Amino acid sequence: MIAYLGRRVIQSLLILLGVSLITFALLYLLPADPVRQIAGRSATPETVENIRRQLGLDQPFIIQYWHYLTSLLSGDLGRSYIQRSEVTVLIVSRLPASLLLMIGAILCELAIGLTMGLLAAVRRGTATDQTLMVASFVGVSAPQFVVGLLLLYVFAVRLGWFPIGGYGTWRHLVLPSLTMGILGAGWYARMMRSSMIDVLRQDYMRTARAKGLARGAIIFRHALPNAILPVIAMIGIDIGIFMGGIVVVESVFGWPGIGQLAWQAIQRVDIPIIMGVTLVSAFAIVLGNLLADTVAPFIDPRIKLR
Amino acid sequence: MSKGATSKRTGAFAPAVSVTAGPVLEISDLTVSVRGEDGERPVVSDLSFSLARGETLCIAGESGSGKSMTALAIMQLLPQPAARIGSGAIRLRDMDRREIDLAVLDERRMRRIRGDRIAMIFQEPMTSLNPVLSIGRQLVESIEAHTGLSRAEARRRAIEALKAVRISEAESRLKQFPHELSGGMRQRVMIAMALALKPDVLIADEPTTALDVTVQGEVLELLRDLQREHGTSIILITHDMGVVAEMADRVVIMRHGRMVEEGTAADIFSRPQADYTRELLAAVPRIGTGVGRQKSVEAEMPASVAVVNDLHVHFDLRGGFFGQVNRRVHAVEGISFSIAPHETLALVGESGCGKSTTAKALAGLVPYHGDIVIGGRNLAGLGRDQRKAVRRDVQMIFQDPYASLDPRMRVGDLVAEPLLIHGIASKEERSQLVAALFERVGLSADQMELYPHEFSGGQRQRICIARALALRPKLIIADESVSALDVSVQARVLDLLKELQREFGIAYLFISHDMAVVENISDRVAVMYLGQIVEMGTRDQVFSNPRHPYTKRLIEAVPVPDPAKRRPRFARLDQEIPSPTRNIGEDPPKLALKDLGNGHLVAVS
Amino acid sequence: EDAVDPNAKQGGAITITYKDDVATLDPAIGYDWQNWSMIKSLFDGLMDYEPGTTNLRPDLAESYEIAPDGKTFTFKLRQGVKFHNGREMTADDVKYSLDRVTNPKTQSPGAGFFGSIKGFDDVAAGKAESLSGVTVVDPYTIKFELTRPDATFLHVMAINFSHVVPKEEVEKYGADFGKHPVGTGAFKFAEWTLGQRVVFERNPDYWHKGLPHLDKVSFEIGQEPIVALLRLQKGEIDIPGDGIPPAKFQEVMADPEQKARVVEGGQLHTGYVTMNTTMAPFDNVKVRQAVNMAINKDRVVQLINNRAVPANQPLPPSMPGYDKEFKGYPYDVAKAKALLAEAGHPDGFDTQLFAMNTDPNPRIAQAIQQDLAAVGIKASIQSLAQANVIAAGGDKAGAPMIWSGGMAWIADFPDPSNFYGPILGCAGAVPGGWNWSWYCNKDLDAKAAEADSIVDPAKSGERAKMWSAIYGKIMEDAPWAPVFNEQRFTMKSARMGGADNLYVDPVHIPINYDNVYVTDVQ
Amino acid sequence: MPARPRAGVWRRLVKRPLALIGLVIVAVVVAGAILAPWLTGYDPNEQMFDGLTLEGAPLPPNASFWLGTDLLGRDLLTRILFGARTSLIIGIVANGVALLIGTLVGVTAGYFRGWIGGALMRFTDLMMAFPALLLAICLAAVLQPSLWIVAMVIALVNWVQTARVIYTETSSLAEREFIDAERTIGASAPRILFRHILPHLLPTIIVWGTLGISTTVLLEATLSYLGIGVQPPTASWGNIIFENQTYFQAAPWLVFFPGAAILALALAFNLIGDALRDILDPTQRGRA
Ligand SMILES: Nc1ncnc2c1ncn2[C@@H]1O[C@H](COP(=O)(O)OP(=O)(O)OP(=O)(O)O)[C@@H](O)[C@H]1O
Ligand SMILES: Nc1ncnc2c1ncn2[C@@H]1O[C@H](COP(=O)(O)OP(=O)(O)OP(=O)(O)O)[C@@H](O)[C@H]1O
Ligand SMILES: [Mg+2]
Ligand SMILES: [Mg+2]
Repeated sequence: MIAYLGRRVIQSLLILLGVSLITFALLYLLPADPVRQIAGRSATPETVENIRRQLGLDQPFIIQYWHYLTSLLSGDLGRSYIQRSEVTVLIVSRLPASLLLMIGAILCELAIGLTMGLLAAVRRGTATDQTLMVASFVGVSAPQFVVGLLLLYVFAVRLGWFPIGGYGTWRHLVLPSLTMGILGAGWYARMMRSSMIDVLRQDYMRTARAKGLARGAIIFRHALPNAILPVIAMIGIDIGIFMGGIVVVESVFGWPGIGQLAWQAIQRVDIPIIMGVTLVSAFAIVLGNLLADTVAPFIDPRIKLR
Repeated sequence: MSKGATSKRTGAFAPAVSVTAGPVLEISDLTVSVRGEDGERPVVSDLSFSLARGETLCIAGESGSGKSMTALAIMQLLPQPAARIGSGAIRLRDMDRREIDLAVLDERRMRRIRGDRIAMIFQEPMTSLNPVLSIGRQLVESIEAHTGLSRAEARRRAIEALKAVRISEAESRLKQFPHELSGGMRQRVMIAMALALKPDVLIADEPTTALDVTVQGEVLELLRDLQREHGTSIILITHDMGVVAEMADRVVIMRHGRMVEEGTAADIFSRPQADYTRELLAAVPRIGTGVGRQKSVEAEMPASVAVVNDLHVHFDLRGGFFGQVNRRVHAVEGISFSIAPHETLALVGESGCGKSTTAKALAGLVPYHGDIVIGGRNLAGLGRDQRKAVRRDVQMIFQDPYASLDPRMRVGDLVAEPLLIHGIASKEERSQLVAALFERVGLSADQMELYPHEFSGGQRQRICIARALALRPKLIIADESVSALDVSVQARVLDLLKELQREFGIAYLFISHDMAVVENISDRVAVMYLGQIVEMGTRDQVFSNPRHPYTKRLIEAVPVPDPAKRRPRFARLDQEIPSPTRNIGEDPPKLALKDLGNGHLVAVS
Repeated sequence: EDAVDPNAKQGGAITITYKDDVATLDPAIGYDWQNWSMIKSLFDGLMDYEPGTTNLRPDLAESYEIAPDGKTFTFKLRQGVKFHNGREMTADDVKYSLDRVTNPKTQSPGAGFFGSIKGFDDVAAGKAESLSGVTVVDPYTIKFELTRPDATFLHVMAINFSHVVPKEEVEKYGADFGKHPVGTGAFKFAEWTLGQRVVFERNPDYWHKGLPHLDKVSFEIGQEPIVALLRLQKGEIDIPGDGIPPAKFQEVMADPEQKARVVEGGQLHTGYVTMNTTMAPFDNVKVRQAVNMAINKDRVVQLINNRAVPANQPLPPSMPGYDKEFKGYPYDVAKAKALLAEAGHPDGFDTQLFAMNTDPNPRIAQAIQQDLAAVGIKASIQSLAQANVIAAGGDKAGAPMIWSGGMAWIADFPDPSNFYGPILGCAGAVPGGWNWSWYCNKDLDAKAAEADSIVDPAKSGERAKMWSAIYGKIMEDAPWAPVFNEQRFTMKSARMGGADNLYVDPVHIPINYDNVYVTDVQ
Repeated sequence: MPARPRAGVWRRLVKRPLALIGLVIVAVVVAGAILAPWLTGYDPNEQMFDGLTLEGAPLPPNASFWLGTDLLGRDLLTRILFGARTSLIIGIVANGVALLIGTLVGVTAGYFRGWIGGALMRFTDLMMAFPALLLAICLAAVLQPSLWIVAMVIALVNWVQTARVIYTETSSLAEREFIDAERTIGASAPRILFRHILPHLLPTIIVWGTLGISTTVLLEATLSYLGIGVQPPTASWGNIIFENQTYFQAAPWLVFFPGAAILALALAFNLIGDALRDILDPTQRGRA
């Protein structure tokens, strides 16, 4: 276990290294000059060069990357070019909001998706099943910004049940989480359904029935833990998809998370922030996968961590 | 037998008192049908039989004859929504002679019957237990489902049940998960689960088919013991006539969903009435009948087709911090043998002893150490192209003919493929050759256009044989090639193999765990245990004079298809077969073989 | 000191929303239109404008003196002005602040404004730490020596970059001073929840007695303009900082109650299309003139709900020097085609039009694109992030045409010169510069310098005329096609009080926080 | 006798009501895209004078503009029809390229273990760790967007899942007995790969292909929504919404119709893909 975790952590670090290198290279190639953004329109060429030198942006790529890496190791993500604050501070201050949104979204998609999938699998072939599956496809096929705007319009503007955007109470959280969750819920419903159907035709399910167990016990004790495994693995992958989704959802709902930070930074080539957010996201994804893989053996004892 | 449909149905709910001390279970005119693409089709028709208290009834018949469907119908566990009971009654009687018709019972009531009054064991012990729940949990929950016992009491009952099926250290086993147990153990857990509540009826659907002979013997023994203790009635479903002979009081023979014959075991075996029964019995391989089939080939022939010398195959297992190799499966641990033309060498042994691995090494599918010499050329020293050329002489037939044929190719192309690969013959010649091969193995040439799934198991195995023959090999490795087939089909395929050997002089390496089959076909026999050969000699030497205890056990364990010759109690193995997996650096001890004369080699420890 | 509104009520709190983050509140660095006026409320400079107007007046300075040669400015400071940390502000602080803003280490985007101060070049080059032209005469007197007469200098002393900061606080927070601003302004900084909220509190020790009226101003960040307006309609906020979103404009204007709460005013803004005068075919003045005639400005204005007026010259109408008589290029497709033919492009040509990718800029670009197509110019649109457009503009071979919207020139201070230097003068026509039309007319540079050396306030009319002439000349060369001048429409909650011009204050966008008040307090 | 592989896929597809709905929607969209120039009397990019009110507001659906006009006074229906071209091109090209890359990487890594496979899969892991949208945004910013660039960016972001799935499937196929059987008759690696493994992957590829189209169409829409997609005035469903989204209250048709179009097309491909998955699933074949 320890050995496994150790190995996975090293792998993850290598992945993060790769992510940082590729992102850094991409940003290096970006046809926009961050120094311009800093120096402002009244700057003289000397001032511009001066700033460029100060930021080390006159150095060759490899050196720049090396500097970035070495300061990264000491936990320093640099300073934002535009905001002039430490990127770490900026990200840390916005991370809770994004995490909250992500947790809300995961809860939404699990609650909606798993219930739908379970119901559809148990009622396989019936009208309920068909309806649920079409609904799940609608969820999967709906662009997030459309869903977001629609929810906002109906539940906040028209019905006034929830605040129109913003951050603070649980009521603020509902609509954004739902918007993010609906997409995943569709996938989960489908996965849960097929995985459940698969499990339901396993021999051991027949055994469980042959023992005369109650329906609830059969489904929840025997089928669910088996069926949920692929879903758990999905949650790890999901985090990556969420990281994209928050850019859109946060902007629709004015949610103060790192998605908005990233988006504003991209608009203004605030490279340290873009790097920081990418790394944090990649970290979250890697962590999510690691977590999913580590949890799996607790659900299915056949899985050995290797 | 009165068949007032209405009264029967009401009887299901209001227990009717019947005067006769009737059977526990009575099935009358049962029809089960399944819905398919082409409408509804009966898979069990007008089946009637009854099961007396304490009796063992065997249902035998070829694959697909509706045995399992019958069992599932009794349990009301028919695959939904495809299958349903068309008509008929399934009456279950308790001690007070109240009877219930299971065929019309609602799910809630049926649930109370299942597990409590009728229990069932399924064929696949590997998949019949829930992999994510500990066996303790699975045992306890079935006890709790039907009794008002507290968790602790249920646990005690569970431990008792495990002890009853002779599982050692029952208490600590409760915490184990199914995958941590061997197949035999799992099947015993299944039996414990089924018998924990002392049901009136136990239905065992092929409970031993997936198990090694030795383990099969133990499990059957156990079933008998338990029946004696509890007086349970057993319905035992099997296609193995040996098992039938061993266990049955009465026998029902089924074919195409109908009962062909019914009678006591003695009657069925000694005076079979139906043609089909006779056919079935004739096809059963029996130990002892192989003797004298042909004279055993004497000693070693000068020009061997294949010589294997000190063959080792290891599989490295990774673990540890950097995923380095830290454990190793010693699948094959220094075996040597040779095969002469016209000769059949059988490799026998229990599951996991390394038979398939040996075959794969010979076929070039796994890396190995040691020497494999084919047609006088050592494979180790050859380049890629030469090796490919030499390998032509060795072909393989696998256990599962369906799995070993690409399901997306026409069988004609599949048989032609080896010719194509080795650039033999032009296109027209090829198709003629393939047609000839098809005819040779007993298929018609116009079947070349079909896909594998359009054939029966036996036909598919013929296709595999044709494919193996295409390159005119000197050696064919047959890895459990007939194990998956019905007895009658099996017999025909074995005949074909023998014919081909006579005709082309092919040598066989015949791998099987079925001692009866082996005795039937082999000239020489090698017995493998834990990756090593423990005994090797001519068929006669090994079968009539087994010297190694393990060989003896193997032979003893084979059920004899004759109720008159039931074996005495089968000696139980005290422990599980040890694992071939070891830590790096710990090599297993090497067995030395001693020649008892005439090439009869036996391991001495 | 100007009088305090006698009707004003004291106390209360208001809420303002913004979509984008407030980057920093460091006056040396902040250069976004959100933080521009926020900084003005936290800090003060030597000069300021009368609320709601573009009239200069002394602020931290009590009075000033300009030497006849226009190269020496001496300011007398107000006494007893305290920083929010309680210390009194003195001339040393003024000098420190200017040294700081011009020091390249500060990386101030406004350093260039101080180019006329003696010693600037040394500081900018990192050769000196201190501006030699700034002298502390005594704690309440400071003297500036310039290298050339600079008529805009008083304006420069009013822009945020010259606001006075306390050294000890800057040193305490270092680079994070912008997140912990301490100034002398009407409000003091109270709270900042990154990405969510910034709160200002009334500065009880503000030197201008009676100001500010409000106890608290909260800025809520990250709110879509449309959401902000919905919240305003529900009475949750007081000012939507990003204005009335186009989608809501008509709805608002159609409702008399809401319309009454909208204040309209001019803005020191011009939206224009630059044409790269060094790049064929825009190196031909006829082509540039043709483009000027091809654009249907009325249509563009209609697209943005008539919230602008068509422009015919670089300066916006409320700017001194704006030439009311100037007719500019008429919308005339036939003439445009003729000019193109004369220039050797009877069938037009292919080119690119860059625009920033936030609404409504891509739409405006498309309208312009259609107009150009009508005269045969096939412009493909490059709708990019702001930074990318700026980069393309600063590259001589980068962008043939740029629609300036979103990055457009909103004046730093209300002076005609502000529209020239970096964006039309030779100084900006360098790689990475902001003169995206790469227009460099040495004559005009000289004329501009001449105009800016007229320092005497009495001669400001004459100076404005000179500037009018300069821009008239520019329009002859047509490096730009001015399209429109945006009008400001600020909407407020019903409880907001104060003169209308405080809500369209030309230098305080969206509103002048110091002078407005709410009516629902006792 | 069950149907032969692939034979009758079409027949079985049209027998399923949901798949049929999907096919019809796709057919309508394809027809609309192809016939776009002839279906309405308008040019997609023509900003009509009578397409806006005097205050510059778009027109709601009416007799001459069936779906109304957009903020520039263009006919929305025409734009949606032409936008279908963009969305389909993106869906097919971007997704096709992604599928190609994913399949190549997955098959290679799955069949050839050892360092090639290892390296490829590590690279796939790496790509998985990128937040897809962020990567797309960065790429789209680096490479100035055009239709084809956007397609390539989407492809570069989207191949990863396919690679993963194909990898898993190939590795399990490589373990199948018939592959061993092929080796014993001396079949070479390319032969096994192309003749025996690839045909088995086909259903997966087809299914992922159809499902991928919807993901791709959505991703393009999102990129366009963020203003970094296909360049104006080229219509794409995403940028129609992007341009008009703030009007979702004042002019809901501007968001509703293109939104519905995206939803319908994505839904259609999902439905078809799902049905194909059932039909092509080898374990389903020959079953009732
Ligand atoms: N789920 C199902 N759906 C449709 N038909 C089925 C299903 N299960 C079994 N059948 C069909 O029912 C018939 C009887 O099958 P059954 O399983 O009872 O045979 P069996 O005698 O148990 O054979 P075996 O020895 O192979 O287990 C077969 O023709 C089989 O194809
Ligand atoms: N690829 C592999 N990696 C690791 N271990 C393996 C591998 N293949 C086989 N083994 C192990 O090697 C041993 C011998 O396996 P083999 O398949 O040769 O047994 P067998 O005698 O053919 O058994 P069966 O009768 O079940 O087919 C077993 O313990 C098996 O688990
Ligand atoms: Mg069966
Ligand atoms: Mg084997």
